[in-house]
Amino acid sequence: MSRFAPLLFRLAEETGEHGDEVHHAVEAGVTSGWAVENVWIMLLLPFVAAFLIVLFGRFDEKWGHRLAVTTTVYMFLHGSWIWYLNITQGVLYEKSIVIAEIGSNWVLEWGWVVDGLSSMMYFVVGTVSMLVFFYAVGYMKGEIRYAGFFAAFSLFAGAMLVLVAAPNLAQLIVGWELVGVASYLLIGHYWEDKTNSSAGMKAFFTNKVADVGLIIGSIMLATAVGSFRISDILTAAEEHAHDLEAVAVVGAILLFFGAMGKSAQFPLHVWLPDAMAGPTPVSALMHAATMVTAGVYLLGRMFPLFEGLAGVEARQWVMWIGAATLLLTGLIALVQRDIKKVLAYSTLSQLGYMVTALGAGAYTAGLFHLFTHAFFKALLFLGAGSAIHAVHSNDMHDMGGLRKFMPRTYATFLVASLALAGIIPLAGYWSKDEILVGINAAEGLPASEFVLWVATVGAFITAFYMTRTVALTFFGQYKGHGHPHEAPAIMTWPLMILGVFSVGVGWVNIPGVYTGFTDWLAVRAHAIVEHHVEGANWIEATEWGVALPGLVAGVLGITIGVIVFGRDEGTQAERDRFRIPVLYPLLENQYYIDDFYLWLVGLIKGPLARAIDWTNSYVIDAVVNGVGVLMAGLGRIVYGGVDQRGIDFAFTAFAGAAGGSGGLLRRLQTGRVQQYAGAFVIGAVLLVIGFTLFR
Amino acid sequence: MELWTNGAGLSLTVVLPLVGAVIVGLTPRASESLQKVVALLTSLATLAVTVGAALVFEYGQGAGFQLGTDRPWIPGIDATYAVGIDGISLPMLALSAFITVLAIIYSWNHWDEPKNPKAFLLLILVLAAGMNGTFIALDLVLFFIFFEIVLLPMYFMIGIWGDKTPRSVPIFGITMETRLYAALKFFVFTLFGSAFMLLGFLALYFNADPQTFSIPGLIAQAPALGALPFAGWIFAGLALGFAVKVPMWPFHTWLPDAHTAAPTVGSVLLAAILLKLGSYGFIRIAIPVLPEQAKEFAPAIAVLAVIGIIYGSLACLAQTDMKRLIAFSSVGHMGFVMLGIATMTEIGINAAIIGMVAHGVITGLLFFLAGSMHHRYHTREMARLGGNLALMPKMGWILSFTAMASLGLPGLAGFWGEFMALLGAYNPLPGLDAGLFRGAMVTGAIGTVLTAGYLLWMLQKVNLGEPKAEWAGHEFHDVDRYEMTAWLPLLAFTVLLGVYPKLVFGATVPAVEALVQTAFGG
Amino acid sequence: MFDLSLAANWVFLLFAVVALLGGGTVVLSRNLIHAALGLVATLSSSAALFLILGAEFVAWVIIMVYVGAVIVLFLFGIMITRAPIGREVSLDNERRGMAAGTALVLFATLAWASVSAFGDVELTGIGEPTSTDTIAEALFGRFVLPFEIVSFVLLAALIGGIVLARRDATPDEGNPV
Amino acid sequence: MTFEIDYLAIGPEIAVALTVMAVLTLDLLLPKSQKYWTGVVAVVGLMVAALPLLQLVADGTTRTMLDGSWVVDDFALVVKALFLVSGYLVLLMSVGYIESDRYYEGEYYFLLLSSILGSLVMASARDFITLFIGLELVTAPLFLLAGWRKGDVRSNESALKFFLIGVLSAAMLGWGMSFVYGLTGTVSFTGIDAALGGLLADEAMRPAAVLAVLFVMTGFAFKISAVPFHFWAPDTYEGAPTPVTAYLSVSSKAAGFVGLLVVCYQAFGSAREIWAPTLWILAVLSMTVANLSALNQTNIVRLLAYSSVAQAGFMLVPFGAAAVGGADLGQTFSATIIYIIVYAFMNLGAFAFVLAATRRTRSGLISAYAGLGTRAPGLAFMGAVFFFSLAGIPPLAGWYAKFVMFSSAIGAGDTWAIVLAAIAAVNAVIAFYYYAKVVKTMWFDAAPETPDKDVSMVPGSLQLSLALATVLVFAFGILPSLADTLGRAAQL
Amino acid sequence: MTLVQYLLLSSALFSLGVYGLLARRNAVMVLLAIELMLNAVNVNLIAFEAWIRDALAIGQVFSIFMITVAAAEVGIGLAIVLLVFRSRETANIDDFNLMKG
Repeated sequence: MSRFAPLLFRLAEETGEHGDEVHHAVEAGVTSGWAVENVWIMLLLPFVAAFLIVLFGRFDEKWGHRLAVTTTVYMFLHGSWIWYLNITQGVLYEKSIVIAEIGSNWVLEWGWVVDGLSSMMYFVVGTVSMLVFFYAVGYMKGEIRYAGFFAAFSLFAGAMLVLVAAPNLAQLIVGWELVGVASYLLIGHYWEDKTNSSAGMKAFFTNKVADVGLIIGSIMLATAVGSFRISDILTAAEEHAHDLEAVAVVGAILLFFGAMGKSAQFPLHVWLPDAMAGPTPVSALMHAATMVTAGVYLLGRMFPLFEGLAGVEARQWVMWIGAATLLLTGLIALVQRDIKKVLAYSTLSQLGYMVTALGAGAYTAGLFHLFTHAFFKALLFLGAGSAIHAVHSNDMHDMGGLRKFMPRTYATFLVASLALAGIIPLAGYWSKDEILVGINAAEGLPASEFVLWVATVGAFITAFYMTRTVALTFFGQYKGHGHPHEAPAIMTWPLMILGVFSVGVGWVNIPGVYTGFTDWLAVRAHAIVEHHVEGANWIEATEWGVALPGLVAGVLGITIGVIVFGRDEGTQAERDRFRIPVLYPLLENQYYIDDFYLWLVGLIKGPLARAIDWTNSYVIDAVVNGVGVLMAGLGRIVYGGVDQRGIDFAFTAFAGAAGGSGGLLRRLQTGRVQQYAGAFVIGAVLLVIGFTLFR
Repeated sequence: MELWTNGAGLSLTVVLPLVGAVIVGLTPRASESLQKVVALLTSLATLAVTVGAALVFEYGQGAGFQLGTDRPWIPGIDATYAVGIDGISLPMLALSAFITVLAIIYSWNHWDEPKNPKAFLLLILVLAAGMNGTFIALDLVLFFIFFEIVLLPMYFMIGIWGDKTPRSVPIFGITMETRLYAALKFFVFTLFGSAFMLLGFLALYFNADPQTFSIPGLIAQAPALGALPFAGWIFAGLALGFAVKVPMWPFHTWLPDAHTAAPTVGSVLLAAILLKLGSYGFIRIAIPVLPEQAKEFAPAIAVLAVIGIIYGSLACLAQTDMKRLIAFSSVGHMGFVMLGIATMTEIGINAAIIGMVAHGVITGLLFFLAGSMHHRYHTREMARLGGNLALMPKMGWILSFTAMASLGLPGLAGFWGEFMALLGAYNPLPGLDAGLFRGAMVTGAIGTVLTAGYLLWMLQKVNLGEPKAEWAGHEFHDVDRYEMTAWLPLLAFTVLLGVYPKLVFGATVPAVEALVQTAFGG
Repeated sequence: MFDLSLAANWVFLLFAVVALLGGGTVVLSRNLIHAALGLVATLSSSAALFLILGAEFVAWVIIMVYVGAVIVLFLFGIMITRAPIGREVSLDNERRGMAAGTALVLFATLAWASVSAFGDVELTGIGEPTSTDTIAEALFGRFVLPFEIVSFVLLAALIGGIVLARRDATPDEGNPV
Repeated sequence: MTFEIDYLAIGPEIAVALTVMAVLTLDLLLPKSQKYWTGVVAVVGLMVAALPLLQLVADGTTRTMLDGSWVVDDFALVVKALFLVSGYLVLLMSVGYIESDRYYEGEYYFLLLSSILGSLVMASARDFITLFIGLELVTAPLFLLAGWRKGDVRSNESALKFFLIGVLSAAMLGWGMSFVYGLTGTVSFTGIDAALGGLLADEAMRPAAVLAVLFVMTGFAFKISAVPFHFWAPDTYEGAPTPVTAYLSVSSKAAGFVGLLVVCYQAFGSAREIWAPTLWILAVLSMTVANLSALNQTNIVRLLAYSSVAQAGFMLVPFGAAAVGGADLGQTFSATIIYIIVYAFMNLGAFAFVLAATRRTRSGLISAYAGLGTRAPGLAFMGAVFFFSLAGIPPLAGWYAKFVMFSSAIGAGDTWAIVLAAIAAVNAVIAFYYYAKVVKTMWFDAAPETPDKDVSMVPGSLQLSLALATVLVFAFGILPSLADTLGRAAQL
Repeated sequence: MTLVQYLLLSSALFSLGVYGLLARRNAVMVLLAIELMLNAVNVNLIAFEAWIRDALAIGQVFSIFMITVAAAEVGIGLAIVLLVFRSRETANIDDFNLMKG
């Protein structure tokens, strides 16, 4: 393991008692310099671009991609540079600009963090964004609101960078929600159709629900520490600060709840499949780099807390939720006909892997999967987009045999599928393998063996549905209309570049051979303790008892997939219509979770809201109006009954007792002046008697 | 400069609009452009004075009031003409002067029936004088006067230029024009509250030694006043007056009616400034003068605030009228402000102030938009709108942006108020029931979800989708010059406050710190 | 207490009974003229009582002003308004019972207060008439201002009374309020 | 015994008395078409009467004569000035009204001036005989003036009711005074005050003493039309000529309050335990009953009648607050005076507005004012000013009246006083409703289709009174110390 | 002789007057009743004066003022009754009910 000379922070490399546990912490070569000190340019540029696009886009739509693509190219360059610096020397830099100081201990800041984790994200976001943006230039050609699309797209990428760069939880929340808004705009890009705008709303709204957790969790942690700075919180976690200890578990779980929204963990996953309503580049970016990774990133960023102070109590939930997500959403992917939906559910499933890994304490593995997944999932989406672009349908039953029409798309898609299925030596294999190993090592966590089984089965499922997808899309006969043809170069080039990445990015962390990724990520201010595999070569280092079942599951999945869908190319669609009774409707309806949510929202928006509105009009307002009406009524009674009838009023009661009701009406109509006079005298006499008797 | 040391400068914020009002009143009714110019120039001059005050204001100085004066006014009751500003009132004063200018610009070519620009502008200027005066007054009697002065112009605005459609009053089977119902309700409600507020002021006066109406003077005597056996009742009286104005649940029902019925500019001023008079009163008077009682009442205030948040949001979901929805949203937003105040902490009160400013900017803009849309569609029924983004893209995008700001999107003005109110509620003043406040925080946070819900839902109904068939042949004029001039500053401020909240905190933090230190001893 | 051995008391009793009978006639008679004459009886008896108490001047003023002038005025009034002269059933309204009740309660209160406060006061030195000098001195000395002012009351009553009672040739058109 | 007459001390009264005579003489001499000169003389006479008043103010010493039965102190000077100014305004309001019909101008002014003379007398009277005669001089001409619109049966009826109740109250007042005399052996206030405390403490004397105090109060309660002694007011206000109504509701009521103030605070100073709770009750009743009754009124004058009863209730609040042992009597005393001063001008303004507006609408119904805001904005503006001032909305003068009223109650500090203040507060809100109803009708309701019958100019004198009242209402509202200083100077 | 016998007489007269005031229908009759009340006050004043015997004879002076005022009131009252009668052709108070508001 190569290590860099300690510069700023303590060198904390100690071999654990058991030999395979490594504490890694900070060793950084770069703590200053233009690249890290000027990250703000990268953060600000997308927003400026978005603003300028809005300003100039109406004169010429081309400003949209001109500005946006330029921005992403810059992001790519800057991100890559930092990543390069990190790989070669390690970077560690943090800068905060105070925007307000409230009271003695509350400081609001904007800033950026450059360390292993964030520079990885800068690189991923920059790279994937740039490629997707290029792709989108072709894909979105002639579409409505072309310029506006790029504005929102820039915003999306920029918001993600703000989130990633956040040195404090407040800024993180800002980026977090801005990502949500940008996704709302992009998913609902074709807002003329209500389905699309509803999908956008759903995404935003689900995220907002999860954000409650993030906000409350942040507040709890920040209050306990007295600062929003993540580094302060993590330091307190390392030092087992008493105040933090009390809230660490709850705070961590709440943060994870926030992450569940962005990273679409079960049962808050419902928005992600619907988000396919947006244009395909949006899906690619969202699934690969900019939105769903945010939750995983957050877990990674706060990992010392989860791993240390919050401990098993918090982490077990992370793992279980992740496992549930990877299995349950993977199953749903089996029954989807919409190619993008398959990919969407596969993303969910893969996110489940990442979260499970982090829950299990496998920090590097989880983030490594994030890293590899970003490339092959972006590729899959762009490939799917390319196919959709060609056949003008999302339904795989309208495709088939596309490998003949679109060879480049086919080839790259196939590579990415295999990578996703975890076939050696493609990118996905290495990361998934590490996750399985990580889960295996998580002995302290309850039910970790079971989770390992789930993850292995998940690998099988993943392989199976990807095989199905490839088979239905690219093999067999073309079932759609018109003549599909290969996408233009601006779209295929990104595919091919991503294809290369999909093959190779896994090689940066091969146990026993080269574990650079582990080191790169370890460049950070706060120590990480995790299980890590060491060895002379990867065959030796690999824990085959875990890795082999995973690989076998993948191969098995592909094999069965080929058997089911590969044989008779003419009837594959027929066979796809095979239904398993109870299970199929359950999967088809996503376990009815969506329906439950709709019912719930309907309940709130309908009866509950109406009840409140009713309360407003018929209870509170009724009291208010009632007082008014009462006063008016009282006025009538006092005026007509007391004031104008004077003493008759009293004497009627008098006479009424004596049974003289016959005279009642006449009494009321007789001369008033004498009633006045009577009242006058009676009033005085009563007062005299009163004051004499009751002194 | 003399202007700033003898209180003349601050007094100008009241005097200038009044002078403008008199000039407008003296112009012949036909010369509308003259009236507009006069009104605009006066409001601009007032804004300039406010900016001047902000420039000479010493921000570092926490305690104490600046740029003010204290002159005899009614010696018989020891009431003085005492004015001055601190970091708490400065942002509110600036907001008031700022919104007034925009309201007048917007009015340039937007007149609700029966038009009559002369009267309308006159009322705006009188309103401005009242609003500015409330924020600079340092004497309870003076405060009371200004607090009440704003009622009259608003009453007339709603009553004369308001919504003329009939409204049926449920249960009682009465039908009357919305404007009449709303105007009356607005006035009677506020008067009811302020009558008890006045009793509270008097009780403070008589129990002070030496007797005084001066706010700083009373604050100096806070311990003695707090020890009075009936101090709780005094606080209740003050709180009632302010709570009606805020408005806090369950005293809020005048608000949806008044906001909905008022003419556009009326709604804007009502939402942007008038509501703040109540919450400002809490911060300026109720809490520092009777801190112990404020502490006793804080849980109740917090609970009512949270009920307001949830209740207001749910009520929004049931609205079919766009303007009424926006109106109801104020109940929720002011709930956050009150939650912040109820925490009695620096962070909470700062949150309340920035929340007030942000709500003024954002909801003001929303009402401008609702008005302009009504101007074009002649309906506010959301069921009939739709596809606004296609028909009027600029209007639609501004609406979307503002709605996003209103739902508390981070990076925009609305966020800090909500977020910090929750932050404050998590850790209220020592001695307050933290469990209750944390419950309030969680509920409030859930309220943010509902807020997002109704605003997104409104956007979907109004902005998105295909335009309805009934608008097929219509030509719609997108945002015009005057509208843009009035709105751009608001848009800019929405972003600025979100990105750089120090614009407000810079002024408020030292003042709030001093306030909390004095009241609760740190 | 009421001492029947004193001659003055017998005189008092006589005039008091007459006064009360007269008063009763005023409020109970169904004949307007009788009522007016009842008032004459009451006023005359009170004048007599005033004489007993030594208030000579006042007694004669009563006789002159009331019996001489006011009653004449009343009779004029009765005749001008063509009030029913003779027995008239409806002279009293339906609230007689109520009115009687009020009057009784009032009387009880007044009597109780009087007896409680002055029940044991004996009037001594009765019959020494107050000299008119004394009254004149008081009226033109200590009470000169009220004396001057009361003339304005009379003047106003006179002039205003004439205007109101006068029959106008053409009625005015009437302002709305 | 000799009694010196200080002619300067009765200077204003002499001036007014001379004016009365001058008006009467002029009325005899002038031909019918020249009768308006009587009005001019009346106005000038009031102005002349102000000269000795100013001299007295400048002089500054308290003048006492006739064995203390006539006192010219700051209190007397302030209220005399108030009577003169409000009388002046009523005269201005009357000019056009009286001219417009066959209303016996000369006699009208004669009676009005007589009444003003009576109120001046009341201000200085410090014994019961003088006070009684002053009160009668205030009231007697008003019985007649109430019926001045001879052609209108409502006017006749109102005069009769007013008269009957008025005489009844005079009889009760007389009975009460006779008992006061019998109990104390004197009619001078200081003498009564000295004796009354002992009498109330004496078990046997107490019923008679209470009776005496309360019967006297009854007479003034009638004058200020406090519930339940108010029944005449709505009918009389509605029927009487409007300038007379204005006078009734302002000067005559103020005279009643002046009487009540001197009687309560001086003559019955030691009987506070009786009058203060009584007036507490009357205040509550007056505010509540009158405000609630006013809610349903359709006739503007009748509305103002109930309003003035309710305002009397507010003016009684300081008296009620004085029931508290520790109440600052100086405070409560001046609170009433300040209220009266402020009330006088806003209420006169309201009546002047009614007069002017009715010239257009030719109807006493509130609904006839619909659309006045567009038909006559200036007038409607002033109307709004007066009505909102009556409602107590800042910055119009009424707020300060309400303020000192609340202040006196809260200053007393006792539970009962605070309850009274709370009741007053609720009543202030209720009252707002009907005041606002008038403003609402003027400004918010659509104008009727039919054009105004008479859009002729409002007479100059009426305009002048409107303008004066408006200026004063604003001036007192923004600089309340004007009224405050006067009110606080006016101590017994 | 005792003071109280005069007082009781005047109380009775006063109460009779009140009864008449309340019960009589004819306006002139009501006026007569009021005269009765005012006269009762005079009885009081004179009786008290006979007891007190003060130097100024205040009771008597007061009663003279009382009589004068009463006379003026009668004049005014009759004028009003006459006026009302002329317009309404009745002196019956029960009929005076125009203003019910």
